[in-house]
Amino acid sequence: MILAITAIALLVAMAMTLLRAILGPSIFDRILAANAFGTKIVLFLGVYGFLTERPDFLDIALLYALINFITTLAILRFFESGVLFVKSDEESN
Amino acid sequence: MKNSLVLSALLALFWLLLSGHYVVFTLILGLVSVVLIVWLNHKMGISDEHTLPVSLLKRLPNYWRWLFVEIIKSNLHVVKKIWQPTLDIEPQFTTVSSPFKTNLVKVIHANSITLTPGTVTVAVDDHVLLVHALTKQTLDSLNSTKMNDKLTTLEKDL
Amino acid sequence: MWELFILYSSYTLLLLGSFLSLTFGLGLLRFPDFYSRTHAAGVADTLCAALIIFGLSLQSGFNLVTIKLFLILIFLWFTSPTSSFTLASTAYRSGYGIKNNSSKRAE
Amino acid sequence: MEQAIDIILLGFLVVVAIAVVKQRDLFASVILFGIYSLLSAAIFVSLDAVDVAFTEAAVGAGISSILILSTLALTSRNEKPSSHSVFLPLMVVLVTGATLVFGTLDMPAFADPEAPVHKHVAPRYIQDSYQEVGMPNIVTSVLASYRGYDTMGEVVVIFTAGVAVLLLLSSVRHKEDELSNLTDLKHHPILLNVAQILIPIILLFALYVQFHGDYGPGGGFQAGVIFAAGFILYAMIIGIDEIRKTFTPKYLHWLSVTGVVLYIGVGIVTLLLGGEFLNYNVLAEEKLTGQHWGIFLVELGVGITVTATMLSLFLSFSEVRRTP
Repeated sequence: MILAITAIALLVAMAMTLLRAILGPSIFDRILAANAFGTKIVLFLGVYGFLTERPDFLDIALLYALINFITTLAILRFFESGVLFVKSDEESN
Repeated sequence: MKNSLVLSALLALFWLLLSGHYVVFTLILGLVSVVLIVWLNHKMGISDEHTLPVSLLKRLPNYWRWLFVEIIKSNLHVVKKIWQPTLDIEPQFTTVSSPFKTNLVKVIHANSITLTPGTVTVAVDDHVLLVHALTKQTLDSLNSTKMNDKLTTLEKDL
Repeated sequence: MWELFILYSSYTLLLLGSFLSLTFGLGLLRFPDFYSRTHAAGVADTLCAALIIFGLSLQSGFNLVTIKLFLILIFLWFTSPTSSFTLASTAYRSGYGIKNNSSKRAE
Repeated sequence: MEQAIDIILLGFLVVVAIAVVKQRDLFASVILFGIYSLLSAAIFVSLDAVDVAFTEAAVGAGISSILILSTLALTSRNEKPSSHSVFLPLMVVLVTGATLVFGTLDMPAFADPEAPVHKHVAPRYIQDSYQEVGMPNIVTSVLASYRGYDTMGEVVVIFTAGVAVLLLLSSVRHKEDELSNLTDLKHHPILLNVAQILIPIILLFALYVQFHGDYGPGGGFQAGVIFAAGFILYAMIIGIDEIRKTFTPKYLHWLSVTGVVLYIGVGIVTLLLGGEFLNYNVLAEEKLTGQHWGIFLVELGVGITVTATMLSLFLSFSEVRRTP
């Protein structure tokens, strides 16, 4: 029961994060939201594993915890090289 | 050499904790894997003795205990700010001195600041960190010398 | 008696964690600018994750599952400040959201 | 409860999909697409397809966004507004969709135990695979043993796709001095230090996934992607030139051929030993030992090919400069 409540709370938080990712307004807000969504999924997978009494799903959560930040680094790298940010649009102020 | 030994020990421990299947074949595979990674690590120069010195490993648990309490405190502060009916925050940039000699301690400093909600490290310079703070109070906690003291103990004879 | 205590502690931790995850969502929507929102994300990455993972590990007893849960938490606490920093510094270098001072970079 | 979670997650998926389509800024689309992949992994978990979820997690978190970003760096950031009318494409989509929905009317209900798919080979896999193959994880038995042909095809597809992309990119490659060395991030002390600690852990985790496919979710495909992600992290932070010292393009191509050859080689050995192609029973005296070795070697081949292909894709993308 409590596990179910936790799962639902995480789902609601995911929905809010999703809203932020869609609303933006800047690209950084979207990346922040996507990153936070990753954390939420990690926790959700853990809770879901316990909810269905199969905690062996933890490997997937562990994988996300380990490599979810690689994409953020890739974004920084492309930023440094100036390829993706040359065309600044609505968020340039 | 010493670095490789420490790394092998840590990786072997990691493998044993992950695996959960202690039969000869998997254990041999684990041994082969650890050797392969340590060899790659040596060949490609991924980590060296400055990455995670043993003397630091011994002191870290103490620091983490302190940091955990700080994280709880600052979390309560930010949570209060989020639920307040009127939004009462003064977001601003500020600088914090980071007078540490080793890169690693500087990294721990920057990441500790980010880990305590209410403050996020934005840029790292030689001896200065640029930090974004959410409120006046988090700003004050940044300027208190507590964290610097703790980190100085951490850095001693590194 | 002891088991009951463990169970209720686990429930308390999980409920607190759920509350914090909602708080994070609210903060993410409510805060006015990008840099403030990173602080809300900090709540989710640190204490919320810790509470939920502690709560789960109390339920599993002490075995490999618990250890994996703790590994998840350690890795999260390693990677999440790193990605927050990366993101904030990228935004800062691009001059995003720094209106009032002259340090704005035109890139 | 579980059904409710499925429906909520699927709802999220639809919302993200619409947002991706609506978004004109391709960079933002990539970010949203990352969320899409996180969600699909969660849905696969809730549908009990743990191995698929693992693949989705590895590919989504480690590789796909990076490869899409690399592609984006070669083109432009904003989508060109479409110049022709949307009427015809819309009609085509509507008609196709309607046909598909009409087709589903004849399908058995979701999770119906009487559905033909559950009556065909599935009972045999579930009931007999442990006696016949000896793996606790049925998915691995099916993937590497019962349907070894299919998996071999998949490995060859990955190999071929890698070769095709490399050929395409080589035609736009510029002169040596024009190569853009996308900046490495070595001068960020935080990133450097965290990466130095994490890279060995990620690589070891990949090997753990490679060698524990018998027991739980995992296997060559996932392990290969995670291994490559570890090296991509290395390339991004410590430097492309440094990684080239260990993994020259020639060496990588050689590696990805090795994986395919190892897979097919196992098949040829079983032929020579008097069995059918990829019938591992003949590899050892004991039937199950043979199966165990066969699956081990085949998965290893998959892992090697996937790692080498992913890594050489990333490296060759990084070499190409954006055409002005």
